[in-house]
Amino acid sequence: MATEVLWWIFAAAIVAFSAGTVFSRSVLHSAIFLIGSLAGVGAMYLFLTVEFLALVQFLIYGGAVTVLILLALMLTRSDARGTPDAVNGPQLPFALLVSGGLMAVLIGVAAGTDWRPGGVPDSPTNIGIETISERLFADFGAPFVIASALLLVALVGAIILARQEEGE
Amino acid sequence: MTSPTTDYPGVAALVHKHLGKIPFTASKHSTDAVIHIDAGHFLELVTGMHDRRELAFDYLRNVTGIDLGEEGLRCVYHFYSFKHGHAIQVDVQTPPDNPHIPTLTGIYAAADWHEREAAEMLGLVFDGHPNLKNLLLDEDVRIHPLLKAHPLQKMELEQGIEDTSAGFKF
Amino acid sequence: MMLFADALFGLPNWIDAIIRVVLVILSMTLVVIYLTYGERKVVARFQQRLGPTETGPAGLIQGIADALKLVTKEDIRPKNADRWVFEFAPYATFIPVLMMLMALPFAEDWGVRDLALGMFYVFAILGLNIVGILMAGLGSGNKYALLGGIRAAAQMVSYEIPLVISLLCVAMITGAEKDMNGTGTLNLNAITAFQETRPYIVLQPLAFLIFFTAMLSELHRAPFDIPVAESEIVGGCFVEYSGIRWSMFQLTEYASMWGWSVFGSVVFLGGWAWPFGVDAHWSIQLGTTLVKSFLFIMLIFWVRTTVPRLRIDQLMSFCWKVLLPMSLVQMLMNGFILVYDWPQELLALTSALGAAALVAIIIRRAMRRPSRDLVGTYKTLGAPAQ
Amino acid sequence: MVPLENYLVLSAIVFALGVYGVLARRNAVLVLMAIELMLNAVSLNFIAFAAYLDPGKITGAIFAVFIITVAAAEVGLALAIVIRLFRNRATSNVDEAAILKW
Amino acid sequence: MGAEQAWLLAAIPAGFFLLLSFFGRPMPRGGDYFGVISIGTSFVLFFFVLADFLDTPGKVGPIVNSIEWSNIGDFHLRMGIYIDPITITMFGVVTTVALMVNIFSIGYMKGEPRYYWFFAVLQMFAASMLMLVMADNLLLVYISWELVGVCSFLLIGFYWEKRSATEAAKKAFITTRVGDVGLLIGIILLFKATGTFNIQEIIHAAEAGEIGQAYLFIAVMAIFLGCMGKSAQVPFHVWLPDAMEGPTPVSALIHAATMVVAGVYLTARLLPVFAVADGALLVVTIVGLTTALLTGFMALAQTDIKKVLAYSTVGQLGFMFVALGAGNPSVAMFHLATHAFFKALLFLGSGSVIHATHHNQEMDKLGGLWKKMPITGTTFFVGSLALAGVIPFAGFWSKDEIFVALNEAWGGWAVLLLGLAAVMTAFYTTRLFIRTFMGKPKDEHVYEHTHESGFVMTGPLIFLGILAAVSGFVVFHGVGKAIGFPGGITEFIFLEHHGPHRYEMDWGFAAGSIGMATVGIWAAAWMYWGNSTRRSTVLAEWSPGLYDMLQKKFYFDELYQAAIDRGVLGFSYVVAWFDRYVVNDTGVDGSAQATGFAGGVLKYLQTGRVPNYAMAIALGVAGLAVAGLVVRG
Amino acid sequence: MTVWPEERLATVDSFNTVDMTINVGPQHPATHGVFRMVLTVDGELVVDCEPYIGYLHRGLEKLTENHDYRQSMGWWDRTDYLAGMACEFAYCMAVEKLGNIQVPERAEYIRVMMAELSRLLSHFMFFGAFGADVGSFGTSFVYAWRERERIYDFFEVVAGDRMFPTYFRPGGLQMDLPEGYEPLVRQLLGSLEQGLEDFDGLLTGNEIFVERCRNLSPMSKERAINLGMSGPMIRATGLAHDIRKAEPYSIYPNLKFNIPVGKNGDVFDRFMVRMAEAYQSIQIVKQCLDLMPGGLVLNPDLPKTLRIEEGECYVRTEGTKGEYGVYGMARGGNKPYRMKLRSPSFCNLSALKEMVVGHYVADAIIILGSLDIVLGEVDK
Repeated sequence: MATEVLWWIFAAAIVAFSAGTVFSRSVLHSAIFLIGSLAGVGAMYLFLTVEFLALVQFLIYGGAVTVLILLALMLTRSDARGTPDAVNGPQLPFALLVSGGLMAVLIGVAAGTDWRPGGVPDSPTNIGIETISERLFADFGAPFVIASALLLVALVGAIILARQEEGE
Repeated sequence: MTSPTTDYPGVAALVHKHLGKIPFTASKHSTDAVIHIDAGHFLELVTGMHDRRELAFDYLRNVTGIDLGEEGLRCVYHFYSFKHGHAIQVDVQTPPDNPHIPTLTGIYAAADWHEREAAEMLGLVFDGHPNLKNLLLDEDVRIHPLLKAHPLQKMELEQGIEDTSAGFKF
Repeated sequence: MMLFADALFGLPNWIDAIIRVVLVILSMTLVVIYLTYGERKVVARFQQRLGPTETGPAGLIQGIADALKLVTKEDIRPKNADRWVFEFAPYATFIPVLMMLMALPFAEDWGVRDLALGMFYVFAILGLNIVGILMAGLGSGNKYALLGGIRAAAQMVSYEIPLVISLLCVAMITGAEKDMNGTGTLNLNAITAFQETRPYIVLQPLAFLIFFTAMLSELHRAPFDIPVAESEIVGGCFVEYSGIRWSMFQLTEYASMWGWSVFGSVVFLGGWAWPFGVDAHWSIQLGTTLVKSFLFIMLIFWVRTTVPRLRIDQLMSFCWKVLLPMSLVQMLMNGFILVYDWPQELLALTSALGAAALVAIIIRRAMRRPSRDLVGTYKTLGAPAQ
Repeated sequence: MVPLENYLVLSAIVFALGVYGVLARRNAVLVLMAIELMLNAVSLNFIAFAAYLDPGKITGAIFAVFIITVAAAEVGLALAIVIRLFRNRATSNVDEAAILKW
Repeated sequence: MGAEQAWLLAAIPAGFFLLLSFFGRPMPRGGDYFGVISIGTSFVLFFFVLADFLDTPGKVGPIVNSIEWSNIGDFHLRMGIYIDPITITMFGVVTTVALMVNIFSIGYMKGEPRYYWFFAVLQMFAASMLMLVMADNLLLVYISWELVGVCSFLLIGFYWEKRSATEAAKKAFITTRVGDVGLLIGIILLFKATGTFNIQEIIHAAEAGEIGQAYLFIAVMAIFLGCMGKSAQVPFHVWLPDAMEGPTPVSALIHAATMVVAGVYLTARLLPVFAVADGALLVVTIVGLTTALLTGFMALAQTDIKKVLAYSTVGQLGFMFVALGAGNPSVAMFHLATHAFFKALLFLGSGSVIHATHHNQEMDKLGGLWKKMPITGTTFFVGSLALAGVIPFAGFWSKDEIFVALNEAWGGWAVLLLGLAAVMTAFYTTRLFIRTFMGKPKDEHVYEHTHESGFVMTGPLIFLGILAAVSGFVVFHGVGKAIGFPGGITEFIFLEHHGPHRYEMDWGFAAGSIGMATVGIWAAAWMYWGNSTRRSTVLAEWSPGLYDMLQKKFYFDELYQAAIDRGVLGFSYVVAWFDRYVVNDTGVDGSAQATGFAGGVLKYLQTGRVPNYAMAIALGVAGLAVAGLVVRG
Repeated sequence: MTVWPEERLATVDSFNTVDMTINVGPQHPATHGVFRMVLTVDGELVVDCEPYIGYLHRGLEKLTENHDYRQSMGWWDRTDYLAGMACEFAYCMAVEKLGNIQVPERAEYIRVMMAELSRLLSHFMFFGAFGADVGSFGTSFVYAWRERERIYDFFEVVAGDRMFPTYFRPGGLQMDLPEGYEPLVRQLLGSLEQGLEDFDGLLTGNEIFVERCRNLSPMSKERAINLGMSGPMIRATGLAHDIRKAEPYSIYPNLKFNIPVGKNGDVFDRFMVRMAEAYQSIQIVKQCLDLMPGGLVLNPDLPKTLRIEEGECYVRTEGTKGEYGVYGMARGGNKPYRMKLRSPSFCNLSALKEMVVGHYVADAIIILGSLDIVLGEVDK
């Protein structure tokens, strides 16, 4: 019971933070709401008993991604309070339509699908770090290496992109 | 202060030897030889003094503006040569109503602030100076405090801070 | 789910948790107050001064007085600051530190929670610490704060990498312990217990050096204090804060210093287990941990009083060109030795060689400095050598 | 206990919010944040599936790991692009970067 | 090694590409020797493949070797090689010319910036070209097709410091892309109809009549669009002359001998499918004829050596398409091979001239170079004769074959048109040779500093010169048999489709051919011998109008020069012209307004703003999701 | 006439949005007084620097024109307030040149001794403050203060005042040295030498310090001369120029000392030159003690009120920061007609922009510190 109540609280927080992220006038506030939302999703991972991924979520998103975003905010110094036309006016109705439609479809699918013949278990099964590591290093070795190469390439690419060029 | 003569003392003789075409007079005071020249020939003289190897006045040590009352403003330059170790003073006298002197910033980077100071303190105008604005005083203050005519508290009077009579009493 | 410790005093689980949290918070407050006092005293001694003497015997209640003063000061918020961000920033920095303290084993079974992924938890949570500082930098509406925020972000993100790798090295060698069958552990209590006979600093001196350096950087302590550099950007992110919010930052700084020190002593210095063993009385274990952590803090103070500050590019190049390669080397060496099951002495040997290399790199750079002949030849009236 | 559908609905909502953010906001950094929201919704979905339907193989959780990795790389690159954009055009609004029209 | 391992031919240059591109810069001399080693190995391997192929017991036929590429559900994508005579021919051409060009480049490119990179890309080009010709499925063909396009892009824009070079590279890439889109559509259409990418299976399916006639025609035309783009057929020919901005060896290898014939190759490869589709071969013929004629006129006007050769290349490609349109791939391949040899020779010769005269490629400043550069001059002379179709050089035999085949297929009108093109070929070739090598030097300064190139450059010239002189003889049964082909070269190629074909000399056509060459050469010699312009002015004095028309090349040149100069923009002028004189004059104003209105509406779709595109994508996704939900119920 | 702000604003061209301007000062820990520079930074890089001075402007020259010659002493004390006696020295010499006043020899020796001790005061201040600029947490500062306190204690013994003693007079000194001063000074010199050794160990022995300073904003001789630099700044560029040797004044010709020179003119050389100079100052003071003659310390022939008829002079001394020059002009009466100060800090500071642009913000602070400015004499 306690778990469910907590779950609903976190779910509400995630939705609220996400809404704050996309609706907030100030980009800075958006970034901070985003952190809340990401942390909430991390907590969701805990509910799903994947502690490892929850911590990875904190480390990568909390420690790196949001920091990068805030850093970019600082460097581009968009007005912290946001500009009055921060919303793309002409696209707004379409955006609402599309996101609303997508949400309706997804919820419809989620609710209306029989996910597994024979029924879905009530509660999540525990996923230990050992299982993850075995799967990751045994079966997904090649993608793992490729992902690391991707990170390296992204690193170099980002450096080259953001580098101050001569005479600039 | 001795009066200007045409027998050039000390370093002034050297300057006359090499830049004799430029009309100037010379004198000597307790520390340096002095060259007196008008603003029109000043830049030519300084260029020569800077460029001629025998003179090589490569160092501008000081610029002083003096308000000589009805004689007008005078600007006193002190030069030094690191190469030869000699120093000289150049007096540029401007007429009372026309305090224009060519700037030396093109030759000596050091002249920048000195000239700005002289300009704000005495109202000298250095023609060609790239950035002739107030240095020590506020940017929007339009007084020349070192003019003899400037009362000691004029600025305060203008700003309405104090309305006692101007000047100290000794 | 996470591993929970046995309930203290046989109380229900949630009451037990509350008791433990309150205890940790209280002791943290006390430690912080006396750390500020201690720092002033220690630094004063380093600088041939006396430090606080007036308030209380030998100035002992100076910290409390300071705290009182700060709490009662006016809380000022600049007009063009972003209100919520500005006001929430101190708490955003403080919460991760508090959460970290929840996972530290001060003695066997003397921590709030004993987590299976404890080590990972600690540095994952501390990664969130930056967010608060960035919020302060962005929300203050001050250019110094902004610069400080940018510097802090760049610095902390960079130094997190060698830090994590140096900790990974330790996590790797736990796999070589008895009963582990080649799979390491991230549980801090387990790691501590493994060090009963010898602390991991013996096996991993290089990793320890890297950890200590990166830790200084994460804490913004000299010589890596460029985000708060007093002489350049006047305190960086904290420039606009005053009163209770500023004291919150101060609290965070010292609490995280303490937390890091405990963490470091647990991971590298054997925590509560060495040298008195896992069976010692809890008070001895607690004392051991605290002494080790204060030694750490002493070291931090010492470094702070003696070295000048690095420049941002020097800081970055030190991280990316020295610390990161060295930490990767350490990890690779560990990997080889562990995979081929070579004896642990080799771990100690190779790591010591690496540490020697790191020190040698720094010393070689120091020796490259221009000779002091200039001063030497002018000390007397003799003719200069030039 | 919490059924699987709850997670799916939650992630659908977050995803839809992310879509809205991408489409309706002008600031490039904000668009990026909205993309992060979408990615998170997706990985939440993956993990929920892994935990409920696929506990033996947990392919979903592994996918989440890769999603996080790719997100990190993507953010790094995208922010570099934003900074470049800002340097070149003094704006970080996506709809002012209309150079594609040439 | 056997022919099954022919993939090594492509793999070795690819490996050397990686080596050179990563480590080439620090290598001594930029690692150019690796280029020669790599292509040389392929060249040697080619003979092994050939020998193995000929030794295959039983019959001369295709060798297939394929591996599983990927599985998507029930669909198994296989990737493999398919070796048949046509592939073998291409192997021979590509490896020979590439080897020669590599050797030549060592001399030509010496001291250039990014020297190593040039060789690296050459290797990549060789690898992808070889892969293209041995691929057994259209998907692999498409990949290699794009890869050679990329290499061409890189090499045209090799001097990217020059704006014109980058513009030319972009132009080439974009123009060919238009065709490539067609190719992709065609491949997809064929795949949809047959369920496979495998070329042989598609051919079987087409021949078995499994594909509807109209559908097949559209698919074939789409693929032919790709071939036109790659082979620079009208109206896509605009990119090739501009592509001469690249280094001359590149022009020789890519834009004369190999890549541009990829279109010919693919058409030849799929010719059975073309043959099934009614009317497809007529289209091919018409395109080929148009190209041959138009570019013949254009070549008359050029003063830049390489531009003349470029137009000539386009024209000769038109010849090949004509041969294909006549349904005779063996002749097309034969001309392809001989053309590759003598055109590579001509380009390398012009490269030698350019190199010797310090990057002067204007005919107006050259002249009398034969004395200064005897080897280059002689080999160039041989190449020119081959191009002009003078008996007994290689070009004569292959061209003659084309005329015979064309006559059989479409009759006399086509032969006459093509004959006109052949006359012009002879004319401009002679003009080129005379103005460059004969007569008196026009620019003394340039002439003074000219010198013969080193052996590393003249060696390939001599080798190719010999090939250009004698390779035509393989057409004879005896010669073909003597060098190891059972039944001579024509019998060797496309054995199973057209049966034994023994070459017979058709003396009537031969005489006509010789006559055409003579007329062209004589006319050019009359006009340009002794570099006097007096003769050309005779015509002008006699009939200014006609002369003006000749000088302006029947005004085609204006039109096409504009298209060349301004690329796509110029093309829109043509459209505007069409709109003004055809649409308006015939009074169909309504359609113009409709077009304008549609354009006005549609232009808002292309805003250039990322959010709008994102919105479009999102709308599409949402629509798909809804549709999926509806379909699923 | 002068260009006023409105006209200047009109010439400001487009504002670059990428760069950020930050105000360093006038209340900033690293500006050594009320100095302000507006740095335009691109990230951490300084792309433009605009120094603003005048916050401490007291109208020194105007005041001097309106005061008796002796009354002005106190004003001049407060120009280089880190080394008051050196300023008094120059002012007194100017008045003496104008009025042709003789100074007793003992007074000259004492003057030189006090001036050199002032130089040590100033240099110690530099070492301490510079260490703080580089980021050493107060330690160097406290070390410097310890030594400075000792010198101040001695000043207090001699003149009754620590910072602004007003000890010199035109024509001599206010009073003679106290009894038993010699062992006091020798002990002081010993401890100063020890203090210098401490600094050597603390700063020049520190890898980070050296890395921060070396090759930072190097300057060529020619450029330094053209920019009007003087003192340690110009000696760091390798030019062995010292007014005490080049245009000797007072009893400096009788004393032996060397001129320390650097090589590159970078920040590290500036530091090292000052360090070496401090050692030389100690040697000079020792010689003064050895050669100290007896006799009066004030010219007994002076009138109660100094009246100078006509005169002009430009007196330059090697001040603690460089060439401390005083241009004096008398036209009768008990007040000078014009008294102009050529302050070394002013001239060195005018080159700040050129030195700072292109460096990091942190380096800008260090470069400013290496100029060793004193706002009292910059702002007059």
